[in-house]
Amino acid sequence: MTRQDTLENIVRISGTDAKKCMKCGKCDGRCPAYNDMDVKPHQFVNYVAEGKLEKLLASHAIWNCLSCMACVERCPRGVAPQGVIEAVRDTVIRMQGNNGIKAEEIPPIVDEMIPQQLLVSAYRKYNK
Amino acid sequence: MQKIGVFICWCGSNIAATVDVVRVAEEIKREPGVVYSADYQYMCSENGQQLIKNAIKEYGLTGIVIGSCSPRMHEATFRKAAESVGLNPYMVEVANLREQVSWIHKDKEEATEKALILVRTAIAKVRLNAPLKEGESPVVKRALVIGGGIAGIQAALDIAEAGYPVDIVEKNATIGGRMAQLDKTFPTLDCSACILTPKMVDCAQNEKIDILSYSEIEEVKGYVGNFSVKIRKKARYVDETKCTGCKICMTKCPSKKGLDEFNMNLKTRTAIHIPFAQAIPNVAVIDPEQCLKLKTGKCGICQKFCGAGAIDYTMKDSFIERQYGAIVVATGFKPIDLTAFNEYGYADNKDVVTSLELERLMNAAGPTNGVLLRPSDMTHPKVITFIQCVGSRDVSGCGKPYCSKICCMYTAKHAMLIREKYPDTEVHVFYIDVRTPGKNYDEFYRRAVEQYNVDYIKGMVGKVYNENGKLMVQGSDLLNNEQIVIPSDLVVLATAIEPEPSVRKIATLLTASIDTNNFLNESHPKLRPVESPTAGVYLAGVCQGPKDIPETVSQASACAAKVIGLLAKDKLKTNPCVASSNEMMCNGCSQCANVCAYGAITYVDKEFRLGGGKTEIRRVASVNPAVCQGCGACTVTCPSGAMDLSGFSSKQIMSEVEAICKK
Amino acid sequence: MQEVNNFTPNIVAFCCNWCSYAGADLAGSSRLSYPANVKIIRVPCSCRVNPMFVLKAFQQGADGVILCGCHPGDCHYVTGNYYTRRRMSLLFSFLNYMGIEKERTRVEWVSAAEGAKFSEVMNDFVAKVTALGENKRLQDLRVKEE
Amino acid sequence: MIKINKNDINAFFAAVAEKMPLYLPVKKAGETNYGMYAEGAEVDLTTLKTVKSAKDFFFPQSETMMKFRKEGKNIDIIDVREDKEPFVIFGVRACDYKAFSVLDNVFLQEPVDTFYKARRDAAIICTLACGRPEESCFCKVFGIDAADPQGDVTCFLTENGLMLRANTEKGEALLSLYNNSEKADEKEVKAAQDKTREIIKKLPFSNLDLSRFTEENLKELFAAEEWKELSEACLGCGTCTFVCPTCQCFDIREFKTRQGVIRYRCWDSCMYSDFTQMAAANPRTTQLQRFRQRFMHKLIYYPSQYGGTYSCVGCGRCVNKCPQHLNIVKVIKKLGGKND
Amino acid sequence: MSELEKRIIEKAATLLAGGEIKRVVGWKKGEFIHDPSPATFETEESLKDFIYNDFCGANLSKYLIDIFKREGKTAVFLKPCDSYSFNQLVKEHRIKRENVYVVGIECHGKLANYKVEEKGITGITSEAHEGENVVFDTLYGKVTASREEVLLDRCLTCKGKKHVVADETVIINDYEDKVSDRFAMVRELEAMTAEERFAFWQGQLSKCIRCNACRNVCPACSCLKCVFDNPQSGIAAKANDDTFEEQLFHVIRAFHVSGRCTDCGECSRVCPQHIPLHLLNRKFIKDIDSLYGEYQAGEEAEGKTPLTSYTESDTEPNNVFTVTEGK
Repeated sequence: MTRQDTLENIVRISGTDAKKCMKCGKCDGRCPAYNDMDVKPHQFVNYVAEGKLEKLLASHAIWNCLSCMACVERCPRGVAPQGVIEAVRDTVIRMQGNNGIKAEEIPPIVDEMIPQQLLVSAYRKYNK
Repeated sequence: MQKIGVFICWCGSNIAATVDVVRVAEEIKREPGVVYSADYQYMCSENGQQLIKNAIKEYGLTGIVIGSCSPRMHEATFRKAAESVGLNPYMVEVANLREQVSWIHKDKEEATEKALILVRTAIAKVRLNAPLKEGESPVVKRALVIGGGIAGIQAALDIAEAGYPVDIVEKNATIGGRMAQLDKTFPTLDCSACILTPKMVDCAQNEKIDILSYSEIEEVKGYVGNFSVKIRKKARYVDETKCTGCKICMTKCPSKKGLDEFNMNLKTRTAIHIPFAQAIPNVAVIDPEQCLKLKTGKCGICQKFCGAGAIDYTMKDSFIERQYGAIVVATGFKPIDLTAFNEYGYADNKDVVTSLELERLMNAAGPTNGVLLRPSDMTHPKVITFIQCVGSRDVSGCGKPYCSKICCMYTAKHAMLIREKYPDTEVHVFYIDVRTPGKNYDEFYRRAVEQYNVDYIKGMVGKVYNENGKLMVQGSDLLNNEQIVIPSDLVVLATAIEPEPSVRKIATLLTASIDTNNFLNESHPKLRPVESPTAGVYLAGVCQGPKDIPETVSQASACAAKVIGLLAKDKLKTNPCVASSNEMMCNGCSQCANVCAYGAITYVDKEFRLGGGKTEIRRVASVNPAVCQGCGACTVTCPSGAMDLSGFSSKQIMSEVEAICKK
Repeated sequence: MQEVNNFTPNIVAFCCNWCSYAGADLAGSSRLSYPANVKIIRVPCSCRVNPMFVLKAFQQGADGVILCGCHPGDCHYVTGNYYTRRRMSLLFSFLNYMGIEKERTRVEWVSAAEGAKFSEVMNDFVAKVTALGENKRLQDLRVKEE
Repeated sequence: MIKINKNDINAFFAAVAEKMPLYLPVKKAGETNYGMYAEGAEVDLTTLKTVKSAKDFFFPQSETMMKFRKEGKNIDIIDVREDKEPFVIFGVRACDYKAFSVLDNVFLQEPVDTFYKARRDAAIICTLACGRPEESCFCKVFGIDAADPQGDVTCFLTENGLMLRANTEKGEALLSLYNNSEKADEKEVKAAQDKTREIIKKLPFSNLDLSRFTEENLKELFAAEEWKELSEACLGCGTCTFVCPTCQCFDIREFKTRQGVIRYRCWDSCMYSDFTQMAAANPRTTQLQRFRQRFMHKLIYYPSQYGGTYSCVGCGRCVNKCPQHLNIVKVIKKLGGKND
Repeated sequence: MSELEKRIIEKAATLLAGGEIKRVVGWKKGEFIHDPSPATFETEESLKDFIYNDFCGANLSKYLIDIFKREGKTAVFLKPCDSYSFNQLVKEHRIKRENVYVVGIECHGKLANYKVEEKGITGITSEAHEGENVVFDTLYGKVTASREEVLLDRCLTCKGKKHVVADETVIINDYEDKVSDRFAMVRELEAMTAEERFAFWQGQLSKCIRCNACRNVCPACSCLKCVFDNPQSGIAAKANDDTFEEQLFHVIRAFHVSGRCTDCGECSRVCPQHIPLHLLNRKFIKDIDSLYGEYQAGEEAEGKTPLTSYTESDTEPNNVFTVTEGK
């Protein structure tokens, strides 16, 4: 995959049009994991808009994001910063190769009380 | 059979250099119906026009075609010339031989051929032209202003000044509108009431102005110059002609728990009340939802104490019907509902207030008598945080996609006033962008920053939560790339504004078009910004788009100028190129009315003769030529072809098509 | 080897009085040329153009029909071109469904300031229709008689 | 009488088509109508009724009568009439063949319609006997023998092949174009005819009573109450008239061309609200009047003008094609029934 | 006589006996059971000729345009799909709703006479639906045909068994709505090349004899004076000369009814040449659905049609093909 393909892929997965961002910073204002992030939520959007793929891939913040969706929920422009983070995370994981949890390993470790969304995001995060 | 004259203009060398004008004039002579054809250097000149006039007279021409520059240029000139010698001006067609031929083609043969086709096309059309006469309709010399805020007041005053009677219909008990609620105004910081109330008084005293307060528009019929409007005067339960405004009733009324709308519900009021001290008319009104007498039948104290005998509990809504020549819509705005923005804790914390509420909190006539105290515990707030763009520029569906335009300036004003009056107060402002175009506006904002040390933070607030009595404002600081939490005593939300909701109904009554945000549409965004597409309806203030007081006042005066211009005419000339329905073919299906942007089409039940002495009543469309603007949308919607447009009839256009296709 | 196309199509252009006709005038006063086989019919608004006119043009042997109007939202008559847009969308799609080449029909929004655009659009349209050749499918054969 | 084997029928058509245009029932887009014989055409001799009748050959749905050419202020009139080359119509059923004579009465009487006559003279007509008449057929009522139609050549289609009998010189000449035929077995033809006649006897409409449709009864029938009920559902479309082999009304219209005007005539239908449109209007203002006109014309006005020949041949096309199932049979039954 | 037919005739009798209803619009027996005609019945006695069977395909809505004007109230029997046409006519003010009493009646698909004939089924004396088949009693014995083969095209893609307007209904069996894709053929055409499509329509429309049956039966084509009959319209034409049909008549007709056509399928039912005219209207319906949102004409008796409304973000005409070509 070329650099351009990777970028386009991130845009596609994120489902977000970065050009819609009006740089208000509301995503940052709401983010509970903000202080741990080296790249801030609004920067993810900005990097996509500016095509700074390397900065995206190198970010550590993709592992800090809680996928709480607060930034998505509150964005006045219908932009999804978390969507971008998720997309970058996916891309990084895919680049690492096939080392995820196997389907049959899942049932014993699932706590039925855990919200589905958290589960999915945890898998994505910790299955490397 | 038409006798057609053709006049080919050289336009100096503009046309003649590329088009063989002599050949065109010569060949066109052979066209059926053409009895005269000539070419001349400048048809639009005095001599050229004389040539046309002479030919019309000499040959008894019934229609003329001018091959010249664009009709947008000289059509009117040639029409006038024709009219001056008795030929109907609508029997003139122009073939555009300059802009569409000589200026864009180089090859003379090709250009001449095209010129011939264009002239033949114009002949084909003019053969089917019919003389048209501009209609006339009388003008009722009275104006209606809907809404008694600063826009309505200004428009009414200006119209009255020119000598025309004006009615202001205001749905509240007093005129004054939003501006009456404000404390100070930017960028001069003069007191709002000080500049508004004299104008309100002027209105009351001007004998040309009739203020119909506590009234609403019920029905509108008619069209430009001739509106007939039914107005509902809501039951006030106080006789306006008798009440002296002494306010004794207010001191005696036992029902004191009503929310005071004028003070943004930050205070209570009695059931019988005068909205505020300088209200116009200075007459009490009873809130029927609150009044014990009206609700339970027991009480009647105010009536007992009213020396003027003005109280009448049996009062009913009444209706008046008046005729107007023009209508100004000035219905104003309201702040949006904030329930969708619970992240700012507006519903849960008394100390999170909107900017309009802050105006009241700072106003000398407000609930705190002008001392800035926070609503929860009536203490003086030490840290105040402003949040900008609450609900503005929001496409997520919670707010409004547009910029509310006034918030940047009033927030700077608030910040400055607070720092001025209470220098020990810390003021923070979260902003996305600061927009201050306007005379002395940016200077004003810079003063807040430079002189008053207001802390402007580029970033947005994510949430506001209450922690031990402090409002914790968590937001981003984009310039420092950090997340900050400001423990505040008072949070002020620069709430987006939206058109007053009642404008929807008014727009429907007036058949004035409205956009997706409920702002009324103007006729042209640049060139006709104060006119509604519906003729005779004008727009002032925020009902047309967000704007501040100076802009509102200018627009109101502009409206007044337009209204005066209209009322000054005794008769209105109407464009004769309007739609009309052939009743013998009309199905009455209503499709045409659905696409008419002007509400020019109505339906009438008409009796038609059938064969054998029988008659039949059918529903048919009827176009009001005074209202129709002649776009033709209806003509295409009509499947039977009953609807046609004078001057651009289907047959005319099709004959043009045929002429072009002949090559 | 490229075939030389000597065919000159006949194009009918409907222009609204307020924007596109003025745009055409501006193209003229700016000396921005476009082929002579484009002939303009002035209508008050693009919404005056009845699909019957379009079909009539094709029936009479026009090779392409183009409608020009104010940009959506700028209509002199407020909403006229919104209706045009729907009508022509459906008509064009339908003609395509009947097997008529879709390049023969077009709608363009040209403002009074867009003389250059008017000229570009016409040049492009004429080029596309020229490439298609004569309108055989919608023409009434009687029209040409010999 | 000659016989052409089943497998050779196409060869026969090809031989004829080589010499002159040959028209015969052809299936196109699912429907059988007369069409020109050509390589690959789907010839359909089994379908009993083409949708449109054979009258089109002499009286086409629209035909140019003259042209006007405009040149400046001059107008030239161009005569478009020309000599018609001979052509063959194959597969005309007895009813349609009879219909030609109904049309002849109208078009060939003085003044002769030269457009019609030119075509009529040029045509060589090969009729085809019906093998299996249908429920909607009632030609017998008008004295037509579906098993033995006339024409220049009469054809019979049997299981073994096509039998052809020349009735005229033109017919002889036509058959001589093909020389790969054998002699036909007359018995076989006779058997087929008997079978057909047997079927006809049993058809539901074969015994309609026309005796009341006479000139004497004109006024009474015209005033009959039943028309209201009969015409009630009529849509005023022209289906019945356009599929009818005997309807002969036309309108004259003009069409603008690049050079001038074409004047043409085209079928009209008395069912249309603008039929016989005059300065004021159609004199028949209601659909009842228009409906009545059509059937009164077929059953009374025409016969009284042309020696008792009805202007209906019982082909049954209107019975099949009327969208709302109105037809002449219902009229005959309803109004003729008064005789009893 | 089927149970349903009996109940309907009883209903008609009750309505006429009630006094308020002056006439009932239904179907009248012809010479056979397969040739019923629309008719009005004013007396209980006249109901002896009333018929309701699977050959009663005619949509009675359009007759109401004239009949509703007669004195007194009129009752009409409407099949589910007819009720859409009725509603659309009410919407266009062509019928006064209050003058008509609507009885919604059961329908389980109507038969196409020509399809039955093509299968060689003649001498029919009675017919009945049996599952996926139709069984005919004929003079020559019992014949069974699959519904697919003998139903009208429109019934193969039934819109549903719901009446959008009815003062009461006569329904015995609740048939399940058969879900089928009514745009399948439109899609098939869309998938062809322009040349193929042109050839298809050329083949079909060249059969047209301009009898106007499609127009005159169409509830949406209810103009007092059709543009094609009006010499003033500039496109009047009577004959099917040359290629006129596909150029003007059928295109204009389809355009004029677009957004108003309820897809009742009468045009295709009545065409003497069996041209699939409904495919023209369905193209408009499909495009409207995909461009401007699902819309069923006649569903509501009020409101604007897709062509008399707009949104600011509608598709541009030049881009429309990507959406409507179904690719």
